[in-house]
Amino acid sequence: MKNPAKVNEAIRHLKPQAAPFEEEMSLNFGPQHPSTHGVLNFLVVTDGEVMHQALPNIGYLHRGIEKLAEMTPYSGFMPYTDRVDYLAAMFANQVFAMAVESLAEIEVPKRAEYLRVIVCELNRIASHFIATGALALDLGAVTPFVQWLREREFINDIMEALCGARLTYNYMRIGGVSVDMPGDLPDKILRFLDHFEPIIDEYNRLISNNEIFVKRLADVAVISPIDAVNFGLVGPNLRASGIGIDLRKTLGYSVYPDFDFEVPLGKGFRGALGDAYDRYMVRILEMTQSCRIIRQALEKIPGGEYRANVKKKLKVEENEVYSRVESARGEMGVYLISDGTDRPYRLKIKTGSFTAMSIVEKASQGLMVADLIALIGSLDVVAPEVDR
Amino acid sequence: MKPAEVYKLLIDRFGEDLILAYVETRNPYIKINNGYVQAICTFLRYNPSTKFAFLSSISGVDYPQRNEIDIVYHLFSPFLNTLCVLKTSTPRDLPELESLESVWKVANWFEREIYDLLGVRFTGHSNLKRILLPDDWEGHPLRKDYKEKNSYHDMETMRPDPLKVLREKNEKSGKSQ
Amino acid sequence: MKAFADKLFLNIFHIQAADSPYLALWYVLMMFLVSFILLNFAALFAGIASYVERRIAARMQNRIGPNLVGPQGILQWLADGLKMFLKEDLVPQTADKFIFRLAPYFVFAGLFGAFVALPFGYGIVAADLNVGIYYILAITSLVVVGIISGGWSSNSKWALFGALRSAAQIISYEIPTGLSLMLVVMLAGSLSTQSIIESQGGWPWEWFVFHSPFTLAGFFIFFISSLAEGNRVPFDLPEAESELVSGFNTEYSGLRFLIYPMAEWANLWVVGAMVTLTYLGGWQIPGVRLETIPSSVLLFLISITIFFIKTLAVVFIVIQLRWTLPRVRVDQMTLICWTYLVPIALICLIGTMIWMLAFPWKSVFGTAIRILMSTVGGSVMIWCMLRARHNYVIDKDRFEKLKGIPAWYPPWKLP
Amino acid sequence: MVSAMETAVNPSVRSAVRKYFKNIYQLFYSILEGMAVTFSYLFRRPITIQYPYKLDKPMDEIIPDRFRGILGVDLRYCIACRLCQTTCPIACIAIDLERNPETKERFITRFDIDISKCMFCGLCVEVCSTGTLHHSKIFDGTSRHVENLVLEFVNTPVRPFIKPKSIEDIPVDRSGAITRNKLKDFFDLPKFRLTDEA
Repeated sequence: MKNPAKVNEAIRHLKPQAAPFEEEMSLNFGPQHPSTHGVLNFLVVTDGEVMHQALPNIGYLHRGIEKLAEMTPYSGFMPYTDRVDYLAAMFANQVFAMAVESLAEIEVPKRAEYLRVIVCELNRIASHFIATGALALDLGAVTPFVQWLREREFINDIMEALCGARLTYNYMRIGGVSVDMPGDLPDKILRFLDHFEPIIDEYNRLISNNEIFVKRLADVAVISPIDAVNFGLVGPNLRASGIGIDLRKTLGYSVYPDFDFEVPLGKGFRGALGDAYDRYMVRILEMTQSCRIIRQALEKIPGGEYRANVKKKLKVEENEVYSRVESARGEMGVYLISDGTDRPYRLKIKTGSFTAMSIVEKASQGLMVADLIALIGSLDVVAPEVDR
Repeated sequence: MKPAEVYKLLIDRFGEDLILAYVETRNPYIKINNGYVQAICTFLRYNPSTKFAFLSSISGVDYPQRNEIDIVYHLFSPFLNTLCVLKTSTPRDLPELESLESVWKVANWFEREIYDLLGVRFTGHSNLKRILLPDDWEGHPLRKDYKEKNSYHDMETMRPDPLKVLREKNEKSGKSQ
Repeated sequence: MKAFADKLFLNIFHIQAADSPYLALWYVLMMFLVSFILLNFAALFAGIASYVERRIAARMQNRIGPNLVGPQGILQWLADGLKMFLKEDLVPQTADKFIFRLAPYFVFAGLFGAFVALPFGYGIVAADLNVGIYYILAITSLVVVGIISGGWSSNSKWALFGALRSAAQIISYEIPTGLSLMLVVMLAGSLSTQSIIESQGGWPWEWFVFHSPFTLAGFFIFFISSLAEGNRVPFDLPEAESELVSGFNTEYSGLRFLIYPMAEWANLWVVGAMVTLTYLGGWQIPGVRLETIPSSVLLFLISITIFFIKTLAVVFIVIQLRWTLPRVRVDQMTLICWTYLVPIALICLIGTMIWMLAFPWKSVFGTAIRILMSTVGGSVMIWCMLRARHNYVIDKDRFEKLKGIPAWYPPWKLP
Repeated sequence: MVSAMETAVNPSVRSAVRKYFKNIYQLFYSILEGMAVTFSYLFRRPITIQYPYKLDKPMDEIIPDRFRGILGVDLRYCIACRLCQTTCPIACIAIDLERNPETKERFITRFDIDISKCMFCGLCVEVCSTGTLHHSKIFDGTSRHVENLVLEFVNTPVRPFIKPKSIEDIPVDRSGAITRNKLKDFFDLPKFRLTDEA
C-alpha cells in the first residue's frame, strides 16, 4: 500500500501494539476466500511471503443464538443448537440437553445415553473428515477431501435414516433422544465401520504420509503446551500440544466410563510437539478411537426406554449449571441460568473454535502466507461456532 | 478438592471482605468482590494445591432488577478435576472490572465478547474493541432491555413476515370470511 | 519442412519448386498452413485435455465428471470455451490497462511457439531446427513474462503474489531443466529434436533414460522441473487457488482468462513431448531401423502412434500427480531446486560424461547396465500396479457389503 | 524455511548426508504410494448419483422414511389443537379458527406454513397427535418469490376432525406421493406477491 500511515491506521484498532513497518502491506484474507473455513476475515500484515501477523476479524456469522435462547422455551431451543456448529451438531444438542436435564433433575434412560454416544461419535468422525480433508484441500490436494466427503456421505445417510436430517439433526431431546434407532441401523453402522477402518489406512498412504504434506505441516505453527493452556485451546488442538485432557475421560460424562478407548496425544510425530502435523494426526487417530467406541456401544446398548417423561412445557426452578462435553472441536460448554419460567434466563455457549481463533494472532507471527491456511486448517476453526 | 474446599482455601487466604459467599447451585459458585478478581484468579491458577490452569469461559449475565451485571468465571483444574465458578457483580450503569488478560491470554477474547454484548469495560485490557458486532453498532444486545434498531446503515433489520402479509391481504380481499 | 514443401509442390504442380517464380509465395502459404494446423492441434489438445483431466480426476475421486454436454460430456470443453467467449472482458479500473491486455499474448505466444520445434513422428516436425531444444527452452520462458506482467498489471495484491512467485519459480527451475537437457544433448550430440530421437532406439534399454544411473536421475530432474515450469501441481504456486484465490489470473475474465488455462493444458503436451523425445525414445519403433520407416506408410503411422502413446502416458502421470499431491510451499519450492535438483543435475552431468567415455553406447557392459536398469524401472512400475491392486482389493468386499453393489468398475466403462 | 535450515545445519555431516538421501527416498516412496491409491480408484465405482437425470430407483425410495422434508398437512385429521403453532420455535405456522355465529360450528379457516422460515426441526410433527402434520419427502422447494413459499392448506373452511369411534375408521393413506402432488400445486400457482401490491 502506498501510504504506511494509512495501513497503521487501518490495523490500529485490531492491534495497537503492532510496530509500524515502513514496507508493510496489509492484505485482506477473506471474508470471501477459498480457505477461510466459513466467513472469516484476516488482516494479514506482511511485506512479502512472510507475514508479520494475521489479525482475525470475526463476527460475520454472528446470529445472536444466546439472545434467541432467552426468548425460546427450553424444548424449542434444541433446533437452534444445531446451528452453533453445523459440522458437529450432535454435541451442541447433547450439551444443551445435559444442561437442562441437570437443572430439571431429569434422569436420562440408559438406552438414550448409549444412542447419544453412538451418534456423537459418528458425528465426531464426520467432523474430523471435514477438518482433515479440508486441511489437505487447503494445501492443494483435492482428492483426499473428496474421499473423505464420500465417507462422510455414509455417515450422513446413517443419520438421515436415524433422525431424518443430514446436518442439522435436532436428534436429542431433554430427557433422551427423539426416536429410537430403526432395527437395521446397527448393522448399517457396523458395515460402515468395517469399510471405513481400512480406508483410514489407505488415506494415510494417500496423504498423511506424503512427504510434501508432512513437510508442509511439520514444524509449522508450533503451539507450545504453555501457550495452549494460556490461550485456552481445547480438544484435539490441546491434545496435539501434548496435554491429555479429554472430557470424555476426565469428566466421564454420559456413559463414556463404560468404554475402553485411548486418548491420542500429539508427540511430535514428524516435527516439533504441537505443530500443525500433530494437530492433524491427532484427529486421524481419534477417528479410530471413535470407531472403537461405536463398536462397543453397539455391543453393549441396553433395551428399554429411549426418552424420559418430560413435561411438554418444562419449567425449571431458579438454578444454574455449567455443563460441558467433548465436542469434535474440544470442550463445548453451556452455562445455563434458569429463573423459574419456561425459558432460560441466560444461556452462554462456550465453544472450542472461539478460543482456537484467538491464538491465530500469536501463532501466525512469522509464518508464511501459505502457512496461515495450514494453521487455520489445522486448528479446525468453524466460523459459525466462533461467532454463534 | 471440591468447590467447598476451594471456598475454604480462598476464605483463609483472602478473608471475608474479598470472598463474599458460597452459593449452592448445580455448580456451586463462589461470590467474590469485584475489585480483586485478578488477584484471586492468579492465586487460584498458580497455587500448587489448586492449579486451576484452564479458564473455561467467562460469561456475563444482566440483572436489570438488581441493576447489576454478573460476570461468571469458570475455572477448570485438570489436576483436581474440579470446576470452580467465581461470580462477581458490577453496577449496570458503569460496569467495570479488572481484566484477566495477564492471567490467561484467552481472557482477551472472552472479555471483548462481554464488552461487545453486555458493555462491561475491563480495565487493563490491551484491546477492548467490539469483536462480534460491527464497531459502530449501538447498544449491547445481551442486556435485557436491548431493543434492536429498525435499520442499520439503511439496511432493514427485519423482513416483513409473509404470514402477516398474507393475512392482511386476505382480509383486504375478504377471503377469510 | 522445406523439403516437405518442395516435395509437395513437385507432386501438385509437377515442377521443381526452386524453378517456380512463386516459390516465396508457396513457402509463405505453407507456413500459414502449418501454423494453422499447429495452433489448432494445440488448442484442440488443450480443450480435450481439460475434459479428459476432469474425467480422470473425477474417477480418482469416486465421481463421474462432466457428462452432460454431448455424449459422455465430450463437448464440455467446447461449452466452457464458448462460455468464456461470451463473458464480459473486465479490466479492473486501477489496472495498467495496456499491459493487462497484452499479458495473455505473451503466454499464448510462449507456449504455442514451442510446438514449432516439437516432433510428432518420423520426419513430422514443423521446423527441424538445429537448435530445437534451445529454441523450446527460450520460447517457453516467454510465458513467465506474460504471467508477471499480467499479475503485476492487474493491481491486485493476490495477483502480484502469484506473479512474483512465478518469477522466482521459473528463474530457479530454468537451471535444472537446462542442465538435465544437457545430458541428452551430450549423448545425442545434437540440439535438434529429431536427431536426439534418432540417436536413441526403440527398446526401453535403448532409451536415454536407462543409459546410466545418472541419466535416470536426470530424467526425474527434467520431469520435476518441467512440472515446475508448467505450473503444475505440486508446483502450482503462482495460481494456488487455496492460498492466492487464483494467483496471477485473479482479475482476468472472459477470453483473456481463457488463454491462461488453455496455455496450461497445451503445456501438458509440451511437457509430455519433451520428456518423450529427450529421454523416452520418442517415436522410435522397437526393432525397426530408421531407414525402413520412410518406405512404409504403416511404419510411419506406427511411429506417430508410439510418440502419441508415450506422450499421453506422460501426460496421464502429470494429471495423476496433480490429483494426488499437495502443493509445496514457496520456500520449499526454491529449496528443492537449489539443494536437490541443481547439485544432482551437475553431478549427473559430470557422471554422464565419465560414463560415456568409460562405457560407450555399444559396449557390452553399457548394454548390460541399460538392460538391468530398464528391468528395474519395469519392476518399479509393476510394484506400483501391485500396490494399486492391494488398495483396491482391501476395500472391495467391504464396499460391496456396504453398498450392495460390486465395487469393480473398469475405467473404460462409463456410467 | 526453519525446518530446512535445521536439517542443513546438522552437527554430523554423515547423518546430514543420510538425511539428504532419506528425504529423496521418502519423497519418491510416498508419492508412489499415493499414486497407487489414486490409480486404484480408477477401478472403483463412482459413488455419486446423477440426480435428477439417472436414478436407480425413484427418489421416494432412496430417501429414508424418517426424512424431514417440507411439511405436509392432511387437513382431514386436523383437530385444530394448535399445538404445532405453539411448539414451533420460530412461529412459522399460522392457524385460524372461526365459529359460525348461527350453528356454533367451528371452522379452520387458515392453516399456513411459511416454508421459507421453517428450519425442518420436526418439533411440530412430534407434537401432532393425529398425524395431520407430517414431513413429506420433498426437499427441493425452490421458488422465484419468497412469498410463494407460504403454503396455504385451507382453500375453503374445514371442519376440525372429530375422533371416530374406532381406529379402523381412519384410513392409512398418508403416502409421500399424495403429499407431493398436493404441495406441487402450491409451488406452481403463484399465490400472492408482495410486489403486486406496490
